[in-house]
Amino acid sequence: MIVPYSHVIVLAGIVFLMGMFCAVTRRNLIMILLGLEIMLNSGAIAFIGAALRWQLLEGQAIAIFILAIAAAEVSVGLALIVCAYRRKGSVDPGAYN
Amino acid sequence: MMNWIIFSPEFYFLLVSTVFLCLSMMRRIKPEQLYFTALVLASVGVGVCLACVRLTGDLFSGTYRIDLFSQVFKVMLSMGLFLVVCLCTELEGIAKRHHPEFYFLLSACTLAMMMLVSSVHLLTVYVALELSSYSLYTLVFLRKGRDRGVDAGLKYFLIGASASALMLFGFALLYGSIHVAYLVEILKILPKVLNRPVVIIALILLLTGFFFKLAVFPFHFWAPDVYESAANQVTTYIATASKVAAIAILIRIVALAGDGSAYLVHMLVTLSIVTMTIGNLAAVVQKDFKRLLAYSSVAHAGYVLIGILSMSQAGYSSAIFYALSILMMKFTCFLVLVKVSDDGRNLDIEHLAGLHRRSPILAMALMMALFGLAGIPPTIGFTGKLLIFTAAMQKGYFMLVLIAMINVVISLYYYLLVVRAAYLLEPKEQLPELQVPGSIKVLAGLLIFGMVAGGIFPQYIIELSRTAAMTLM
Amino acid sequence: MTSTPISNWTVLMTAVTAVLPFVAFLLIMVFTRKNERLSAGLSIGAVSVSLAGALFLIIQYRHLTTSVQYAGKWLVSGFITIPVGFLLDPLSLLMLTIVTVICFLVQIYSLGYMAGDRGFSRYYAFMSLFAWAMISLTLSASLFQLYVFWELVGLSSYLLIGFWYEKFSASEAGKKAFVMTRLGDVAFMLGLLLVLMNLGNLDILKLNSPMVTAVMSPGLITLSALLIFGGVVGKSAQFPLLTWLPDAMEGPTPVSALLHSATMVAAGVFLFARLFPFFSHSATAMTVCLAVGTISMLLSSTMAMVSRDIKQVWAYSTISQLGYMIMGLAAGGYVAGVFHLTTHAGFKALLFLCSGVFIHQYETNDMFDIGRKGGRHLKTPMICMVIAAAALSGLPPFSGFFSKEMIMAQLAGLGNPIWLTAGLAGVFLTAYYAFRLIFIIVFPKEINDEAAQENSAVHGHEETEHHHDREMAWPLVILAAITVVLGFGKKMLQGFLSGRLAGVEEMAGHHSDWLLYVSVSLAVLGLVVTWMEFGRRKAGQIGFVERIPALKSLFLERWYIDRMYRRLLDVVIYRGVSNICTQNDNRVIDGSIDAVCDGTVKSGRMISDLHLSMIQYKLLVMFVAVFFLALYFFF
Amino acid sequence: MPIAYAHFPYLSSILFSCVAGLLIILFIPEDKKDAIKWVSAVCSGVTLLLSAYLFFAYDKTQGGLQFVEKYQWVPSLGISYYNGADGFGLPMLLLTGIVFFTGVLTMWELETRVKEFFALIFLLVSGVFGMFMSMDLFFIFIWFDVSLFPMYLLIAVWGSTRKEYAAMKLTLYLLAGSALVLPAIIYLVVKSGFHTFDLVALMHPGTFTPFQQKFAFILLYIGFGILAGVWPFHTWSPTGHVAAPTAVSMIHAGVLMKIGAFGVLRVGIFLCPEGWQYWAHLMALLAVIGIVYGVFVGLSQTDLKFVIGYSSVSHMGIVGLGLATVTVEGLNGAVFQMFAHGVMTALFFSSVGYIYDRTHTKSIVELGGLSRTMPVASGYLIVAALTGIGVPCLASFWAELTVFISSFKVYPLYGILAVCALVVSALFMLRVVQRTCYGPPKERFAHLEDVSFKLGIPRMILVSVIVIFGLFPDVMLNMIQTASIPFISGLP
Repeated sequence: MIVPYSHVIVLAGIVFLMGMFCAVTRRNLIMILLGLEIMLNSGAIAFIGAALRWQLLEGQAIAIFILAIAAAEVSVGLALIVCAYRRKGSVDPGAYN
Repeated sequence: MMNWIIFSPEFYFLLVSTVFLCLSMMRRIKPEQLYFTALVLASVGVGVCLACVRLTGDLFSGTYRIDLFSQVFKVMLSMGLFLVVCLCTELEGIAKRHHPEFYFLLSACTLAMMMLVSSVHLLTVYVALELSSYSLYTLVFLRKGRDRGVDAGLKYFLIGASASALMLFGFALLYGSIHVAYLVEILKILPKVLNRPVVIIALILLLTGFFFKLAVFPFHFWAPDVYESAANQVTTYIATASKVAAIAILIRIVALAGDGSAYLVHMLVTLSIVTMTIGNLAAVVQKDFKRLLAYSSVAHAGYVLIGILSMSQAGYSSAIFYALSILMMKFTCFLVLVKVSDDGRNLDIEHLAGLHRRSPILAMALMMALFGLAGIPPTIGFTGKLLIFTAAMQKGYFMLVLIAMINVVISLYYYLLVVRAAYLLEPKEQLPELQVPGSIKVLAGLLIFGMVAGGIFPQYIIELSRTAAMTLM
Repeated sequence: MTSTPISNWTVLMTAVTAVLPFVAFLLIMVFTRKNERLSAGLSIGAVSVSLAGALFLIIQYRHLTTSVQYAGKWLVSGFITIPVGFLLDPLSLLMLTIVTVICFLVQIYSLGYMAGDRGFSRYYAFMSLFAWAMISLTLSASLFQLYVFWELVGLSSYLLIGFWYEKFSASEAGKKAFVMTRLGDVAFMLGLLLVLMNLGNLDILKLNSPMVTAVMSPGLITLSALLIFGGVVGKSAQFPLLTWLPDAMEGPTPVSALLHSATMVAAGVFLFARLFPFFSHSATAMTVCLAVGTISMLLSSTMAMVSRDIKQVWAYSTISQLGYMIMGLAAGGYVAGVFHLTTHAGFKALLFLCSGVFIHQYETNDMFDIGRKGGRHLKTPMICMVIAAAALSGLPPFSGFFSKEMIMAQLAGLGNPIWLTAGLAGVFLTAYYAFRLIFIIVFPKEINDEAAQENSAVHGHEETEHHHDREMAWPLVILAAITVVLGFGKKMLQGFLSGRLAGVEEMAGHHSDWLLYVSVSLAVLGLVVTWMEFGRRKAGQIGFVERIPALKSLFLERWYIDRMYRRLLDVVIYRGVSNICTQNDNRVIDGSIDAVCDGTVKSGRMISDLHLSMIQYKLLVMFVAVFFLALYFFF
Repeated sequence: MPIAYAHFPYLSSILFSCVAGLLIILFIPEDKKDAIKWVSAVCSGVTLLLSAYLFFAYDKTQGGLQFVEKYQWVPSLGISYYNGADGFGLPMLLLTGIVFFTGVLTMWELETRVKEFFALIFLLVSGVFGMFMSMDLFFIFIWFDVSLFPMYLLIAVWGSTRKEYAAMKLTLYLLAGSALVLPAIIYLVVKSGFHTFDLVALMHPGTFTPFQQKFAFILLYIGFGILAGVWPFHTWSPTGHVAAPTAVSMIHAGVLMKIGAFGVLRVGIFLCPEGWQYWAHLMALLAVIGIVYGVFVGLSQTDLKFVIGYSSVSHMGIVGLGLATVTVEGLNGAVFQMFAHGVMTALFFSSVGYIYDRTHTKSIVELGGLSRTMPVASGYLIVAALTGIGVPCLASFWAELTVFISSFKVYPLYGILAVCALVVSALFMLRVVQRTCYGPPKERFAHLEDVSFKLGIPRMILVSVIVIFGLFPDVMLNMIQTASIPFISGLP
């Protein structure tokens, strides 16, 4: 393993926190969704790192699944947001209380 | 060589969802026909699940396990679906053109939950969980008029997605630190490494996904809005079947920790206390019946957590028992709710006024269910609480039980407010007698009987849940 | 002093004597409330059987030297055994006879007095209840039993005082009587408990036996004796619980005659006499009793000097005579006290019954009114009343003279002359107030006399014929006869009583020569003073006390004792403790409960409002919570 | 696995007749009110007869638990359906029978929502009966709660003054009590290590350490004590009494409060004798405060039912004092007082209920002179008041006397205070009687009719019970002694 596992984890963690930060601070539904996607992807990175660490393919497989699921999630989420935008004309989360 | 017979419940529901998917593509299908189809299919589904209850086996390279535990929950889930479908005679909360989609999503969600309770691998857990969640997001969104459905759906989605992201990261950390993804193997390794920070952080993160499902603080924020804004039948489904599945998977996951560590227990105790206290306190001031039930669900999540955090066979079996009792009691409440608000609108507690005259049997069912939720004997709710508290007491968590009992007293207050509305208040204008079909009356009678019988003769259910919990250990 | 078992025949007789009135009570209450004649018949029948039984018993045991006891168990609860039984000894037999005789006479008298009253049946039922309780009280073998009937006697007193319940003052008086005697009873009960704890038994014979001193320390004996004496104070209306008795005169006059002069109030003295040997173990207790008796005697005599209400005067006089009895007993004169009790029962009942005739006739209690309306024309009651008043004043040869003289002799035997002085002063006062009343009625003021005389001569005579039935007349005559005769039975009675307590009596007697003259002359002095002020033709009918306003109001207001109680009750009990407790209940206990509930609801509202915040805050809370949960692990 | 029994299941029959009454009533149409009332009367009469039969059929020479019925119920948890009657339970069963029957008869004139009313009453009473006969902790708790929650509706629907507030307060208060009881019961069951809810098995000495006993006892004492009106947890009781309809007040004050005291006895004292002894002084203190406090607060009340409510607090204090003495006499007196007070308050409430129904007021300021217009009704009231004062030859006198004697022995100061409260109690009871029954008759009440014979039956029963047990207290005390003497002598 060229890159130590701990580095991967740190990376994943940083990405995760960035996603989290994005989801919490950006007052835009799309950006929140994006933040969540980033969080998911950090999970995928961590899985890949783990797979590398243990030399198991399981983690890789999970990462692929995660990509698929993230895609599904984005589609559902975007559909919801579009729907919501149509009705209220806003993507500001404050409008949806 | 896989034994596909044992997969038949899932197959069946896959079939059912396919049927509805096809139906949704057809035009001009009458809602009555749809309802009838759904009813038949759902009742057959209960039969299939019952038939498969004693089956055991592994599927998909051992990532999927059929055992008594999962099968018991599948029976509950299919029953939940069936009961919810029973309520769909007037599906006023959802636009007519969306009815087929509604049934499709419902059956798909049930399928996902069945898979969830059978999952024994991190991946399958994740996939099943996401599948069920997405169906539910969409179901919430289907509310006619979309006034509220959109808001609540968005919240549900955003919170759910964040929780699943947290969970996924937790999975990854766990996998990264102990290199196994099969729950069985995790069960072997995890108790030994419970004192490692990474493992603990991983556990906390991965539990969030299930806490979200069960609406445990602080992942419960969706519950009031979603309950309030979703169509009545959808709320029923979320409050019953989805809760059952959440309890099941939470038991599976927590059981991984073996006897647990002090820290884990502390965390769960804290969450449990905060959850039930917040749920009960917030419920006290609610005007909307569904919102009240949402907070009461939150509180019940806290109670269930007591059983689970006992981390003993008695604890898990009590949680299983409690899942069943929640299913029955919550469903009874929603049965009344759906029948009283026959035009699909939301129901304020005051709208229950005069129910005891408009439909005595529904009023009585409501009262029994509420007393059951409050844990008053001789209802199944009491027996469930007794089992949970006994399990916790065996571990010596006296204060926890005491706090839970105080919470029960608080909860009694708002349940009594509902009872008061049904039995004491008189409606402002004279309301006609409720037209309750005979079948619903029978159903209500059966539920009353079931709740009382479950409270007085719990022997069989207790045995069953014990055996089911045994398979986890 | 061993008790001998009694033959079954006697047991049966005693039981019948005691229980029959109760049966009558139940029958009247349950069945014959509507039928007045039957009710009266039942009651009188029962009491006459009791009378016969009492006479039979006293004749059978006239030569009794040892007590006769019969005891069975009524109630057993752990170490507490409450026996039921009879104790027949001279004292109880004597008291039994007094009670039954007067009960019988009063019930006969009531036939006339209560005729036409709406509550006629009820009256007889309560009378029977009283008879049962009183008879059983006298026969009690243990203090427990005595206490039980003691309370029951109080109950019937309450019921009878408040008999005319529509009058507010009557029901108020009943309540007052019950509560004040209860106050004494509580002390009594505590005394009983104290004795029970130490002696393990409340048998009267045990209590009276000398072995008590071996078991109980002197201090304990004094304490328990004083507590028991509390009961006596309450029941016999002694100082400081004396104010209920004058108020009790709100009841029908026969009731006053029976309960509040002759029998029930004498039960206190009876108890004192019952436990005389026990009391005599403690000199301190005896002195306290003596003081209480003396104070009561003097206080009530002064009160009687200014009252205009005929029954009130006799009520005060009852208190003072009971005071005399207690003085006599406390001075060590067992026979003297009991003898005075006996004679007093006769003449006081007579006084009340006579007054009853006047009250019935003229429908007023005011002695001046009675005088004006021509009271002296009712010959029989007037003569009887004079006889009784003479007996009360201690004039020879009436019964009161003998008994009072015995008490004086006893007082003279004490070291301290103050008691004798007080007693003699009492004699003067007694004669004064008794004859004040007589003279006011017999010699009314001239101004109204003519008209009233006309009025009553014409009008009254008819009514006299009508009302003044034989049943009201002949009890008077019988009682008057007893009053005249009884005094001469002194020796006999002395012998009968002191068969048991031979040693106690001998010390008295040698002072009697000079004392006799002093005492009688004081009584006569009182008579003369009264004659000067009220009797003679030019008399202003204003007593010497009434000329001093301060003294007059002091006496009229009963030395302000009543007012003090009233204030005490209002300020301490109602406005003080009761109010504090109620406020505490409402504000503190309920208030805190309500505050908890309100707090719950308020915090619920707050929490519920928190759930309305924007979605991103919720996400933030989620993340932060997870962060803290993780952080918690590292601590 | 049933454990064989050789006799007719009397105890279960009592329960059965309650449940049967409940079910029959549920299936009678709402508008057939007479039929409902007759069914109620018959079923409650059956329970009365059965309980009276058991009371007299009990073999006092043998003592102990009799008429035992035992079935395994949930073997995995150690729950069994275990009924039995002993010297403590039988008086209570008899009391329940009496109060239930007379309560049903008292409500004969009820016209609103008859069906629901009697159904709930039956539910409530089956809980009460069950509580008094059950020997299994699980069932004891179930019955305990079953007898509580119908109160909410009974008061809130059919009640009067501030009924909803009172109903809510009462229900929450009492269930807060049960919130302490349940943890304590579970605690004991778990700590015993026997895995059984069987009370008799758990009573085995040495099962619990002293600490466990002390700990559990105080919870049980407060939990059950709330229901028994222990000061300072009594405020629900007057409010509840005032609001409740007549029969409910009767059953409530007559029987339900006894459940609390009985729970302390049956569960607390039986299982934790050492805890009992440890806390006895506190119990005595609270009881005496209750006795004194109750009469003083009662003194300044103007609502008849408030007065009775506070007198109940005081009288239940006497029960508590008896229990606190840890003596045979104290237990005897306490149980006897429970019985006597039950009958007495039932009589009190039934006569007040009658007066309220006719005059539509409970305020003693407005009432007056009723002895003239309704002599019989006020007669019952007077008898009840006299019983409350503790007049001899009425049942409660003996009970109070026994308690006073034993408490005087153990706690002299408290004994004295309790005895002194008698004076105030007399003052306030007589004040009520005076203001209500005595005084000049009032014009507005002149036309009111007196208690008819039919309506008088329940009151007559109550009066005769009071008088009979007042004249022959030994009948009751002998019964109680069969349980109290062995229990006390078995104490460590």
